[in-house]
Amino acid sequence: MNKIFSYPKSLSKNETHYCAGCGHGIAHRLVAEVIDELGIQGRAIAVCPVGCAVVAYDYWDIDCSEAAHGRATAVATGIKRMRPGNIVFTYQGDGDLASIGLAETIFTANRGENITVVFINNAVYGMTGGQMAPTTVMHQKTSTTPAGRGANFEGHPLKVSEMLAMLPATKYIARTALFSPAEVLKTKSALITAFKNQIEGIGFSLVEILSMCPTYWQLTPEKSAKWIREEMVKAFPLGRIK
Amino acid sequence: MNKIFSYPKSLSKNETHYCAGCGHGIAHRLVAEVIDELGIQGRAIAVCPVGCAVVAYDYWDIDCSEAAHGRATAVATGIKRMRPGNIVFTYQGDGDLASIGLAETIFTANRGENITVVFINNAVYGMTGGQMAPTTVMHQKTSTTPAGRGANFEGHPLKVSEMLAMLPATKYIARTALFSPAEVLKTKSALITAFKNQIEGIGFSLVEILSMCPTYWQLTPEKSAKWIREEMVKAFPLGRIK
Amino acid sequence: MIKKKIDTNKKVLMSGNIAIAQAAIEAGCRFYAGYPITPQNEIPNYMSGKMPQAGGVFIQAESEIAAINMLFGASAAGARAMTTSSSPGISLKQEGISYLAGARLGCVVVNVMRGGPGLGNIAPAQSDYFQATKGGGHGDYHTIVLAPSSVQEAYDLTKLAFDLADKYRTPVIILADGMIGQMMEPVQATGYRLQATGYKKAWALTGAKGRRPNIVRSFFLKEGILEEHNKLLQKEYQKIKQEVNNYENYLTEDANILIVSYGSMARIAKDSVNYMRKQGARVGLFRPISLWPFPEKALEELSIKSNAILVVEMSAGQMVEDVQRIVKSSAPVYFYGRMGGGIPSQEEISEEIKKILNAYSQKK
Amino acid sequence: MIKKKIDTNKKVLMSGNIAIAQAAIEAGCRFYAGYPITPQNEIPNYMSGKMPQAGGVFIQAESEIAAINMLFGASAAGARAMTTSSSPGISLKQEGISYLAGARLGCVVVNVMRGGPGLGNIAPAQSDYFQATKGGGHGDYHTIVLAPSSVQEAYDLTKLAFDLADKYRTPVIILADGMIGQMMEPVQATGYRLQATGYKKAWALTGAKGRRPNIVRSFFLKEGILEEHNKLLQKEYQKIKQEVNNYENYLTEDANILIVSYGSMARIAKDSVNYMRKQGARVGLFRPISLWPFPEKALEELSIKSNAILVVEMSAGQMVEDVQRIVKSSAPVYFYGRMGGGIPSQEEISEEIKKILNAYSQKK
Amino acid sequence: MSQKKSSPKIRIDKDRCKACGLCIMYCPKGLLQLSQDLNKRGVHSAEFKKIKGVECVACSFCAIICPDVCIEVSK
Amino acid sequence: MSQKKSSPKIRIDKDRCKACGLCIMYCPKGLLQLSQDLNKRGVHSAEFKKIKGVECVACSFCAIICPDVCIEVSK
Amino acid sequence: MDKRGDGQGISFGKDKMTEQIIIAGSGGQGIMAMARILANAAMLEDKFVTWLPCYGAEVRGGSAYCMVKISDREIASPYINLADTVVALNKPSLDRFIKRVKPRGTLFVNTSLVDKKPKKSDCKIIGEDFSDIASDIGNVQCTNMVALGALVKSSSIVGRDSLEKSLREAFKDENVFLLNEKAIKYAMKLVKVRKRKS
Amino acid sequence: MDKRGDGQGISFGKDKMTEQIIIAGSGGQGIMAMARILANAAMLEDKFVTWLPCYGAEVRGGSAYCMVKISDREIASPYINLADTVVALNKPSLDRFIKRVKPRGTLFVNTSLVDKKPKKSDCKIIGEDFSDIASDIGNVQCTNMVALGALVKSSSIVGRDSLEKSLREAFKDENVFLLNEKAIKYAMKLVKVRKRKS
Ligand SMILES: Cc1ncc(C[n+]2csc(CCOP(=O)(O)OP(=O)(O)O)c2C)c(N)n1
Ligand SMILES: Cc1ncc(C[n+]2csc(CCOP(=O)(O)OP(=O)(O)O)c2C)c(N)n1
Ligand code: SF4
Ligand code: SF4
Ligand code: SF4
Ligand code: SF4
Ligand code: SF4
Ligand code: SF4
Ligand SMILES: [Mg+2]
Ligand SMILES: [Mg+2]
Repeated sequence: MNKIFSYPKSLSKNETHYCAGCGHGIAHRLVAEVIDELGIQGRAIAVCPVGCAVVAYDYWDIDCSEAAHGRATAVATGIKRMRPGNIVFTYQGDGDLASIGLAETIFTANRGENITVVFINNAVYGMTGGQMAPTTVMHQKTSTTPAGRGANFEGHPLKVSEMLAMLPATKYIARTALFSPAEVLKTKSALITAFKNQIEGIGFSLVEILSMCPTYWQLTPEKSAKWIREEMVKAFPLGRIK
Repeated sequence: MNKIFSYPKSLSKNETHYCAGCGHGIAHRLVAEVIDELGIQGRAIAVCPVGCAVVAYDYWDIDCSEAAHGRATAVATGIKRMRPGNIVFTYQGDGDLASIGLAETIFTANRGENITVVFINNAVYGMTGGQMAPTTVMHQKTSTTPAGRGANFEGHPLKVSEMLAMLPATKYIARTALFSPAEVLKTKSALITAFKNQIEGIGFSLVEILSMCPTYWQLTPEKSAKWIREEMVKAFPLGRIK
Repeated sequence: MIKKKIDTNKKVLMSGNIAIAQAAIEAGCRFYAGYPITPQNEIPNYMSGKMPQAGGVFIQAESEIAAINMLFGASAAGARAMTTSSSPGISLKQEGISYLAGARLGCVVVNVMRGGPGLGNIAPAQSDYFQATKGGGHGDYHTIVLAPSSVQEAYDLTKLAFDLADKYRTPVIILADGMIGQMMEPVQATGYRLQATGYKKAWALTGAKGRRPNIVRSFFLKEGILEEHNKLLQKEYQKIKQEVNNYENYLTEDANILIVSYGSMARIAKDSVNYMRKQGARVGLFRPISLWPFPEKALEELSIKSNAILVVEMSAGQMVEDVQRIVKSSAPVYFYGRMGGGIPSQEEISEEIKKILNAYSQKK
Repeated sequence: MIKKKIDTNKKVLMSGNIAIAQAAIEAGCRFYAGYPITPQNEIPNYMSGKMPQAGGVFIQAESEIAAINMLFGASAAGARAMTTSSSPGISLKQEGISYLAGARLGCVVVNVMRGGPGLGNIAPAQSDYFQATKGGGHGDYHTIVLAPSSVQEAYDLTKLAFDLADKYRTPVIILADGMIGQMMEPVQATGYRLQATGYKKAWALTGAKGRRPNIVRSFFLKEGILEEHNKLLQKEYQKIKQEVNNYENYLTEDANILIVSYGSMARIAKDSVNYMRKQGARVGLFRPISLWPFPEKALEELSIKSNAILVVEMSAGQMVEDVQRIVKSSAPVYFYGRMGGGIPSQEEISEEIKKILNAYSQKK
Repeated sequence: MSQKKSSPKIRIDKDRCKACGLCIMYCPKGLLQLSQDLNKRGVHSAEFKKIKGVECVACSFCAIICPDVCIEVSK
Repeated sequence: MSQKKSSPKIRIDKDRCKACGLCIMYCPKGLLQLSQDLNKRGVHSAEFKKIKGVECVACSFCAIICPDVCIEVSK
Repeated sequence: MDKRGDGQGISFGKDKMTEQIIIAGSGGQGIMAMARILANAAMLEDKFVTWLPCYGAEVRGGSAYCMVKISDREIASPYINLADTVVALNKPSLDRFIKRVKPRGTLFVNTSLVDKKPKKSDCKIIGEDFSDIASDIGNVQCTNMVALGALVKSSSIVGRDSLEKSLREAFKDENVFLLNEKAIKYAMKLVKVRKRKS
Repeated sequence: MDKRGDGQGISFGKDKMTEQIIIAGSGGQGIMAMARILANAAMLEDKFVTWLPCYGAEVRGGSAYCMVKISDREIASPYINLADTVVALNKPSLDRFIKRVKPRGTLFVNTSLVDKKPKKSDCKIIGEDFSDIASDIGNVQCTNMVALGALVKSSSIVGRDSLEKSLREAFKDENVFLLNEKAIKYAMKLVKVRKRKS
């Protein structure tokens, strides 16, 4: 018997601290698989976020940098410019990338930095206890939208990927999801494109991944998967955006 | 003989510190005219930027607040929420609104704050000596793009108004210019709409005004006017965006 | 405006974070903007529900910077306003705090300190003393800094903070640590304070109808004007120094060894005083409550009759510099600290005191 | 990499800002990110042209925050990196600086100070001493702080700063003021320093090929680890305290009145020393060059033989607190300051000295 | 019948498992369930459920969706 | 001819003027020019140029474009 | 009870009773709620109380613990170095806190998640399969209430009435309240039974 | 020249020559360039120099000024309280700096932009229509060079050779150089002529 699915080489053996059913675990594994398949473990450099994935460096067996909350793309810019031969990517949550770090995200994209961004959209702030994220959908209840988003002038979910797609310097922007094996596989191919682009010098690429946060959606993992498929995709349609 | 064009009531008699031919002077006057015509001098509150227009409060005879560089819309949010009966507007340069303050700009718009934003796009940082702004056009030479924008990975001019137009909560977004009397008048009617929207509770409105900075374009005022008409509008097409 | 009647007779078990939030609303705070960060998330979470009920505004800002600048606006409009965060988030607010101080705008800023530097961790710490008391922002400004050492005090000082902010037109910092923010204790609420609106704010932005325009600013370009403005600020600071001097003396009357400690650290130090007293040592505790202004006179007086002073902090030694400066050569100043979220036990502190005592007895 | 040969024999008239920029490039700085702000705009303007020529990177960042975090990345990748700003912009960098310190990343941060607080003005000031030396950011960290008092020294200290940043793996702050940044003086350049690359950076991020992964971080969640990390930092700070102690003594040998002053303010103080000497008064000047670590021992020694100490700052009194702390009761410490961009004249300082002298002669 | 390959198989690392149930949800053959026992973590981990006549098809769906990389698949 | 209105007029506040020339550029009648004298600011301010047979039409273009609000127009 | 005069939580001079309890487990085990219900019950009896939580990785995973002090007089420090009672709901918590039980103190262990019952000669050890019991009652999430029942039963730190009152304040939803109450009651019975047995 | 022993710029003990010059005007008048060319010329003569600018509203409008010290020995402070020479190119600058000319110092006034020649009995006043002269030469922007010519001519702070050399270093473009040189030369002639007249 041959192993047809096994533990990726670039993924450390540490068990994650994530909640049961959390999408971060899947996304971490996918990143590791892509690194393995592209053979870049020795030259990949990750910039980890502040968010539930803050210690992603404990889970990947590659060089990693921390970044202050929201500033991962600025940090990645510094690294990539000084190490153009390395493959530099950020891994960021929606609070990190789209709220406090929005300016850094847009300007890094606008400069066309040749980096890859893995953007985990789970519609809440996981790490700090389930507050509203810029990507929280309308009427979604969170720790800071007890009456549902929209009841207290919170505005609408921010479609950062669509905004980034407007910028001439961005080369690849796609939105995928983790709610089923099929979507997980699509996510993986999007990631492959996004990393390949960097290797080939094509430029700024981003994959937005709709990801389960059962804990702060207050849903079981199964219902969380369904909620992405049935609700979240309405606000965030899947597919290649650019 | 009747005066058909005279000094606006809301404009103080102070002479401005602006360079000869600077668009800020025209924009200031237009704002004052609009305040006069809408009869809101007694309830208007301006939030002034950090930029060449930093002391706009010396030029308008209305209540004014300073704001830290880039944070005018955040300050305006605080004022408007506490004084919903007042007419609150920000007046900001492109460095202020679109670079350091980009996140505040987008989030204020996304919340749909019922304020008016007057956005002076002069394609450079005037106050600090003509450095590149996010709105600097391709190949434009500035103090920090000595070889022209684009030669050193500076990315492309940022179309903030178009980005803001994507947000469901923005109600009126228009781009006008100051290069001729006709355009000045169009700017004025855009400003009237933008202020009226607030008075009527319609919501977030913004007028982006292409404005001359002869000093740091290193052009005469006349050539500056021409440069907007012939060059700048290519990157920033005029008209109502939303 | 809906106001649930607060039962001022019943104690309620609550955390320091909730106590701060509730006190703010009762003190007439009508504008809250904040950005989540551990260990103070209970505050925005609570405020998101309660502020709208109290007729106030809750905004989850896009960042700490946006939050502090929203406060600038709300305060300029004359409102009582608060933001809360923890160490890294407070660092981001430094420019804004300097602006508020410069423009003479009152507001309340709560720092529920955690371990640093950088991302550090989320354990309680006291390593932002310098930032809070010396001014982490640029320029010659000060903010009043109040350090609660119990949940009840967190509640009380928050109310006081709003009054001081209005009275002196300055940001007031509540310097709590993760322990104060997170721990629960019974709290006796004192109810709504309607004198909250008792401060006339003729300078506030309300629209210039019927008067000359008001301008809120910290920018004074013309030569000499900024210096005049600074003199005004300094005069106000002198006034505050005279009028705000909060501290607690615990068994200091006959003490010859003085512990100086603040916030939750002082709670543990108190245990040590109790323990050492049982051993027969004359140990007392001086607990500054206002960290700026530091109760200098009170400490100076105590220091003269002390054989030794032990400063205990959950930091590498920050307040100790102020103590040294004030005590001068009156008594030797020792320091014991734990860093990065480490919490010293009573035993550790007592051990330090014993060392000092031994040194003295050997000298004799 | 194109390197124009620098004529190390010829003096060139240049401003402090340009001196800093040129020195950085010569010291091997290959990453510059900054955001314009007066009075230091000449630095980004210069860098935008010269860095690409020197094979380095110039980025006009979208904000000061982006800039300092880009430095985090560049430094994590092993490069020599610099950012420059002025007071409000430096306040915005406080979180980032704390992160760099926490992650043990070296870099050079230049603050060309202006009048504060808030937007203040653009005149020279020294009111960010507290922020720079005490740590305006959160947590128990320190950065080395160097204060030039001439354009030549701005040039020299910038070069030194890069070496110290690499040696001790810490941010180094050049604390200049608007006067130093803007003024021009003849500078003797010393040319490229190729030992710039002499620091082995085994911890740097280069890709984990052939070794265990490197991780650059300041976050240590597991109980006790952050404290260990802090101890490491403190040990390094002790080492720096031992090894970095820069100051200038000017006519202090026989002085009984000691002026303590730094940066451009010390230049004016020197004039006052000269003038008072002519009047027959034994006045000397102690000028700390490293503000952190403060040359404590040197000052302590001088203070013992001084009758009085006059601290002169372009601030409301910041360094004076360190002087008081160090001098203790050895000599009375007086203070004279100008705020908000005000520049004292030699005469004003001399007047203060005369007052002190009078007080003393009356006592006799 | 001689061409019938050997049964495809999965292997679950039970102590890693957090009992999220996603593998169970997506197994097209319904071959997974939560076990009765508590694992080291104190949860009822996933386990392979033998059903007569139903074969694991080595589709890897379970492994692909597993957030904790508990499942290995062989063919 | 009796219906001919009185001449429209503009008034320029010369000491406010920064001599940017924008009013000159946009006067449809070419009725504006820079003066020979220096004003308080040390620049050659704009002035009305009398041209025989050419009348100011009170279009206000000059006033509308003037960044320094130096021009008043009456009709 | 602090009768050893080590000064923890004891005011200078008088020797009042102070109970110091550490409750530890993993993120999702309801440590904080359990401790809070206990502290609140004590407050309802007009005792002085402090409740000091400590989370691991912000909210999830890792080990979390909570320190509760209950006393007849004002409590100085809420921090506990050595505890009268330690409740360890999983293995890592046990390993970490076993050394912080005072001599003659009590250690409650959730034997469901511990390979073998720990050894410590100088304190009383009460080991129960809290998680299994909770599972049996119908929800493994009630592990905390089972432990709480066992704790209150065997220590009588707080009265049953105040415990019930506190429980009501904690769970407004009647069904949730009932489930939790059931767990507590069940545990109370159990401890008695087992005690007799042992 | 500092011969009054007030200590400014004078080292303790020795009494060397130090010239202290304040040049003031409005933002666009080329104050800084003028001062820089002067300072650079002095440096080329191996003098010690400092050049300290002060801008008004960041770059434009308002009044700007520059302080230049030129000395035979190291200069302590670059800041000037009372100047040997003040050059005031507009009215606000004159009003501001007239009180800062030392007794026996020299005040240069751009009479083009000043209503009436100022009065100050204890110093020499040289008033010329610098702006008009510049206008006549062909560019009002050369006002600064006209003033520089007048200054150097009447004070001989720096030699003409070094001034020319410094001018060359400042203006790489030949035409710009020539225009500025012309302005300087013209002013030099003028001052002589006028001097004779007065
Ligand atoms: C400056 C700063 N502000 C706030 C925080 C607190 N904080 C940590 S993670 C986080 C947001 C996490 O949300 P997200 O980025 O969506 O990641 P997730 O946890 O959902 O994966 C916040 C606000 C911080 N560490 N630093
Ligand atoms: C935090 C901070 N950063 C930088 C500055 C310096 N600064 C002042 S204005 C300005 C930009 C001005 O450009 P813009 O907003 O386009 O206005 P303009 O002058 O062009 O009208 C900058 C960077 C500052 N005052 N504060
Ligand atoms: S809180 Fe949400 S995002 Fe964070 S680990 Fe748990 S499920 Fe994942
Ligand atoms: S620099 Fe440009 S924007 Fe600023 S006042 Fe001058 S012309 Fe106007
Ligand atoms: S490999 Fe496919 S069929 Fe086999 S257990 Fe997994 S999901 Fe079920
Ligand atoms: S998907 Fe993984 S973690 Fe979830 S139940 Fe299945 S094996 Fe366990
Ligand atoms: S009003 Fe019209 S016609 Fe008259 S001067 Fe002005 S621009 Fe010319
Ligand atoms: S437009 Fe105004 S400022 Fe410009 S030249 Fe005409 S009058 Fe003067
Ligand atoms: Mg998220
Ligand atoms: Mg601009």
